[in-house]
Amino acid sequence: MILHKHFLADGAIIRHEKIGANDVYLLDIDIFTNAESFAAGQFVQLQVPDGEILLRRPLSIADVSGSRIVLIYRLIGKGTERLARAAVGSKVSILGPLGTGFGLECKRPLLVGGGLGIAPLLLLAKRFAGQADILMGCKNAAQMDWPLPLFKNVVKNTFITTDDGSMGMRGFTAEHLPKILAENSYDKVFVCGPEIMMKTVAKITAGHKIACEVSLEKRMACGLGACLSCTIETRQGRKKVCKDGPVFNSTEVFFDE
Amino acid sequence: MILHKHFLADGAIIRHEKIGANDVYLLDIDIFTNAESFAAGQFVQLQVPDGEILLRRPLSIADVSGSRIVLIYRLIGKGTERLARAAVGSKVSILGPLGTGFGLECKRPLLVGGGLGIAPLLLLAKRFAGQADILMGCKNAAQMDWPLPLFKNVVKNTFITTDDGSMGMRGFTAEHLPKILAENSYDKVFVCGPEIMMKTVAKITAGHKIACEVSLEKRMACGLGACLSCTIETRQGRKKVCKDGPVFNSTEVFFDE
Amino acid sequence: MSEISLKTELAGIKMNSPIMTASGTFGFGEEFEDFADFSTLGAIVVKGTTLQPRSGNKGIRIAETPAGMLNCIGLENPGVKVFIDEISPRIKKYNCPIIVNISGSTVEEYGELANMLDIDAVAAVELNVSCPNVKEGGIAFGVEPKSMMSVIRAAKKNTHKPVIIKLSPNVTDIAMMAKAAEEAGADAISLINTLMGMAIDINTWRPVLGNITGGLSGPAVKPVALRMVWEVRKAVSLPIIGMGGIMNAQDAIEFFLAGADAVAVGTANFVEPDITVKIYDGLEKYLGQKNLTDIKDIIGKLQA
Amino acid sequence: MSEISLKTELAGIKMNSPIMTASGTFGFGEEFEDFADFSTLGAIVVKGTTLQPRSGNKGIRIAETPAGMLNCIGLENPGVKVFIDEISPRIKKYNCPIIVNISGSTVEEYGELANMLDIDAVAAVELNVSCPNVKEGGIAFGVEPKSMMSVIRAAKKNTHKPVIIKLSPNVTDIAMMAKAAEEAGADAISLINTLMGMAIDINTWRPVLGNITGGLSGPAVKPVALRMVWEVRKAVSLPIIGMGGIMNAQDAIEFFLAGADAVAVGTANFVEPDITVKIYDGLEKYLGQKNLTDIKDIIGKLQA
Ligand SMILES: Cc1cc2nc3c(=O)[nH]c(=O)nc-3n(C[C@H](O)[C@H](O)[C@H](O)COP(=O)(O)OP(=O)(O)OC[C@H]3O[C@@H](n4cnc5c(N)ncnc54)[C@H](O)[C@@H]3O)c2cc1C
Ligand SMILES: Cc1cc2nc3c(=O)[nH]c(=O)nc-3n(C[C@H](O)[C@H](O)[C@H](O)COP(=O)(O)OP(=O)(O)OC[C@H]3O[C@@H](n4cnc5c(N)ncnc54)[C@H](O)[C@@H]3O)c2cc1C
Ligand SMILES: Cc1cc2nc3c(=O)[nH]c(=O)nc-3n(C[C@H](O)[C@H](O)[C@H](O)COP(=O)(O)O)c2cc1C
Ligand SMILES: Cc1cc2nc3c(=O)[nH]c(=O)nc-3n(C[C@H](O)[C@H](O)[C@H](O)COP(=O)(O)O)c2cc1C
Ligand code: FES
Ligand code: FES
Repeated sequence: MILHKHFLADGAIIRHEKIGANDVYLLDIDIFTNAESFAAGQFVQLQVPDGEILLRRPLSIADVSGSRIVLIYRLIGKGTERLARAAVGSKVSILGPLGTGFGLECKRPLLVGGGLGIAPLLLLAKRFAGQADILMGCKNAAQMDWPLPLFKNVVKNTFITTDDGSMGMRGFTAEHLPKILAENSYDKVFVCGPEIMMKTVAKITAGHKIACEVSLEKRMACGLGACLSCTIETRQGRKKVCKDGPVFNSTEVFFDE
Repeated sequence: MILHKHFLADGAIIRHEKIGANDVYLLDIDIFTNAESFAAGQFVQLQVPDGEILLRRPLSIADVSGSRIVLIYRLIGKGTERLARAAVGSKVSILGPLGTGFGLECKRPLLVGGGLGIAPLLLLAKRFAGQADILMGCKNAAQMDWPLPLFKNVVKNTFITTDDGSMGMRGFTAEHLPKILAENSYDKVFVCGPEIMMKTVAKITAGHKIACEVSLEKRMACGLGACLSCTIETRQGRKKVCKDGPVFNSTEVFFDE
Repeated sequence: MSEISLKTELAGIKMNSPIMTASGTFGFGEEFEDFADFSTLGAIVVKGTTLQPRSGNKGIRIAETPAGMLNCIGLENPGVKVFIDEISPRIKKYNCPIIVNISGSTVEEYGELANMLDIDAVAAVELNVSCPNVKEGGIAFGVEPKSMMSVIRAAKKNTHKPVIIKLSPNVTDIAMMAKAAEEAGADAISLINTLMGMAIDINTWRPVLGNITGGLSGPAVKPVALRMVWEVRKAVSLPIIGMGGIMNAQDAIEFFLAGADAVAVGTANFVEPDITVKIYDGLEKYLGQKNLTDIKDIIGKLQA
Repeated sequence: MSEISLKTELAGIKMNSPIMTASGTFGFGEEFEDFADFSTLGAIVVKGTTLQPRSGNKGIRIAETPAGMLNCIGLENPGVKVFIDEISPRIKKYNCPIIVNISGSTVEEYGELANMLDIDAVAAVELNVSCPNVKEGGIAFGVEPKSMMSVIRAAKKNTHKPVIIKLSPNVTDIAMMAKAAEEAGADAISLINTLMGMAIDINTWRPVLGNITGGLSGPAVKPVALRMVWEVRKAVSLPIIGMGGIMNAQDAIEFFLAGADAVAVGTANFVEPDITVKIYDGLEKYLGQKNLTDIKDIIGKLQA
């Protein structure tokens, strides 16, 4: 894993559009700094334009290309709603790259993503140069609108689950994971998604004795390890999600009940 | 003077551009309400877009046409700087028309304006259908860039002063007023500009026994007469600039020393 | 949906909704005639009224601050007589309870004001105790329990109307002040009044406000106000009128959950003069979404 | 222009500028290595330190509010021993005075902490008295003059370093607290700590913060902080470190004019990690524009 010095840049918005019917947006930003070496799993702290919003918002780096980074986000509240209005060509302050990325050492990786947790898996898939498989889950077929095209040529096999069975296998990703693990010889699983999903996947991979990394979310103020907003207890003591994570070994973290 | 019910409208910005080198902007807004009957001297409370700015900003109605109003403003601080970024086509909340306008009863009106105080005189000049003269003063010729074209065809005679003499007569408007009053038979003077200018003009017109109306500025919160931010003492007791003014008889007000 | 009810009763006052207007921010109601719907308002709390007319503070009276504003109006008002003789007959037509916010410079003045306002047109008096006690060195009545209690007792003794005490947030222990108010016989508690603040002009090196300091209101103070409502709710059983930075229905709901029986909208009236109507609609909608029918279903329901 | 000096001295500590960082918002300095220029900082005030390591509060620890934020970190820290043995040797290299913010749950703990921190690497201790006094029913030390004074005395008795008292704004009379601090022998006053506030989630009907209430900081509190600095300036002659919502040089200048001898930047570090450098540059520029050469030329110069 390469460690980067942090940058703070007034990025220029190159592309900004709704890519998912379910209020999912893609933001392509020129940060005027080489982004190629950013690790998959790292994130940025984005300052919502226009000044009303005080704190930065943490968003995963979904892709990089030269001096450009791609962020993919869903409208959640005030900050993301305001962000969605930012025009192409306007500026957005970006602090990054933050945290530690996924550990790439493995031969047969399986990526497991749910909802917006799928976003950081895009860069991860690219880092595995088409050698990874992905298992992704959403509520229904409609919500698969944005990840499907993005992952088309960057993974080997794609497994899809929808809660209502309207696309792929019916049910949650974790329900289908044991079978997928049994039928393939993965040596590492990378999960990003709702906490309950990561918790279940962690349990299953532990049972299968397969290495597993999870990417956690916690409310953040600084993103730099200074404010202690994002501390979690781990088997290795207290850790900061922003600095020691967001990626952790699944065996290291305690998932809340 | 016609009294209007107030409206509160999400106006649409039709035109918005810098019209003066010295950071003067023109904002043309469709308020979806007939604006033709708004009185010259009335103002609106404009909500600065984007949510960071809490209080509305008072701006004079500089012109009207159908359901459109024109505001002319100078960048002063946070609010006007933020306003200047509002894009054509975007929305801006307008509360108006507020206050009482100028009293039009007179035969030979002279309008006297300084700086941005010239703005409301534009609609006033139009109300006098080309029969008014105007005396306007700015620091230098450069600052005459925006009022000159605007007033070109709406007044009879134009007298110009600049502090440095780079255009028209050198000096302040008030210095040249006595001569102008002596050489013309005005029966009413309307002043809008810096307080010191209005004070001096009020003194001179009183000496000449000519009726004079001044338009005052005070910090405002509500604009509706409710919060009492804008109270002034007058010879007729306490008055609210937002509701009883901003136009007052010059003999009624006490100018601060 | 049509069964949703925002009607309530507070200290015996029947209200069409738990949405009131905060003193000093809604004039006498008339100023908002074009925007407010008086049938959706629980009560109009009018501008702070004193025995004698007051002209208020000189100089600049308001300053904008981040997500807030400072004011030092200085209790400008026409005096209680003008209110009773001229204003109250005019605003009767709104058919909305009128609560008069009163300020005195001595304990006796509060009694006298309460007595004069014990009239049909007035539903209750609200005691503003954020003003200086001239006999006691100019310290505000509301930051010290004893003087606050004498003010409440003086008012109670002189009126048949409910007496609402409006607490100052500029105190160490708001719960203790609320308990003192309850003990002194107050019928309801309003909180919060403004936080004392200041703004400085770095070009002139002078305070922005004519009175140097002023009262902070608006969204900036909401977290403090909510915390105080919650602390007071745990301390006393009196009805609470919560206020401080309420800008929309969501904010109002936070206050109800924290334990406010009614809310008052202040600074927001300056920003959106029709805000009380919007909050009314928003509350109805929220109750509908939650399958609730009565505003009382959410009051004090914070799980903490 | 090159003669402009921001150098200052506060309670005997020589500082390259009057710009400090507020405790809990700048980690131990290391986290900001990529953004701060330590030669422009007057001092680094490190995270609140306690005798034993503390894991802090459970659940959500921050919430954004209008122009502000609430936090209930709960004094998570590695304990004073780890600070002395591991952290302080690491951050020595910044060549910037290190002030340790300390918290105890008894008076004695403050004494012990002060004593342990009476070492070369530490320039001063800052007493955080916004934490509960466990022996006295959990009321914060800093809202009552007597317990605050004993804390100051305990610290003073146990160290040769300057003792800075950090005042809580959640009090009725900040000037009185400052006078008490002066009487007890404090060498300087920091203010303000956070205002107690609360946020509620209207979907879950639960407090947003794990600890229910939290401390409000950021631009929202600036008017209150400025007012308190000004009141304290009039009351005592101790040096004052002003803080609360400082986001830029203009804000810092307001605090200097009100009477702060130095300022501390808190929440702003989260928004713009290089903000202290920008404030330094902004102060130099401002002095230049005003044809002044020394930051002391503006301190306390408010004409009020
Ligand atoms: C390391 C990390 C990476 C993330 N990557 C992505 C991503 O790639 N795409 C994406 O859509 N979302 C991502 N999130 C979640 C994203 O940060 C939140 O959706 C966003 O902050 C919501 O802001 P808001 O103002 O719209 O919501 P509001 O609810 O109004 O925000 C209020 C506060 O809560 C915080 N908050 C709300 N939800 C979350 C959350 N899930 N995690 C952390 N803080 C939260 C906000 O930052 C803000 O401080 C990530 C979160 C973390 C911690
Ligand atoms: C009735 C009336 C009509 C006006 N008409 C015009 C006009 O047509 N064109 C124009 O350019 N300006 C006009 N002004 C002045 C204009 O309101 C201010 O320039 C503007 O509010 C500055 O806002 P800001 O946020 O940029 O400045 P800031 O200084 O950041 O504003 C801070 C606060 O002070 C208030 N304020 C600042 N300057 C003034 C002022 N001169 N008068 C009243 N409040 C002020 C602001 O409204 C705000 O509340 C008028 C003022 C009044 C009262
Ligand atoms: C301009 C202004 C004038 C006020 N006048 C009074 C008053 O006369 N009496 C009083 O008790 N409170 C007065 N207040 C305080 C408000 O009633 C209210 O308690 C406070 O503003 C907090 O609510 P808000 O944040 O919704 O404005 C005034 C507030 C403002 C902004
Ligand atoms: C996340 C966070 C943690 C803090 N931790 C401490 C602390 O440990 N000790 C302390 O005295 N103050 C602490 N504070 C208070 C700040 O030092 C400062 O007094 C306050 O935030 C006001 O300044 P600001 O508005 O610039 O942030 C903390 C503030 C924040 C936001
Ligand atoms: S967000 Fe500040 S320490 Fe993690
Ligand atoms: S601005 Fe509110 S009364 Fe004039």
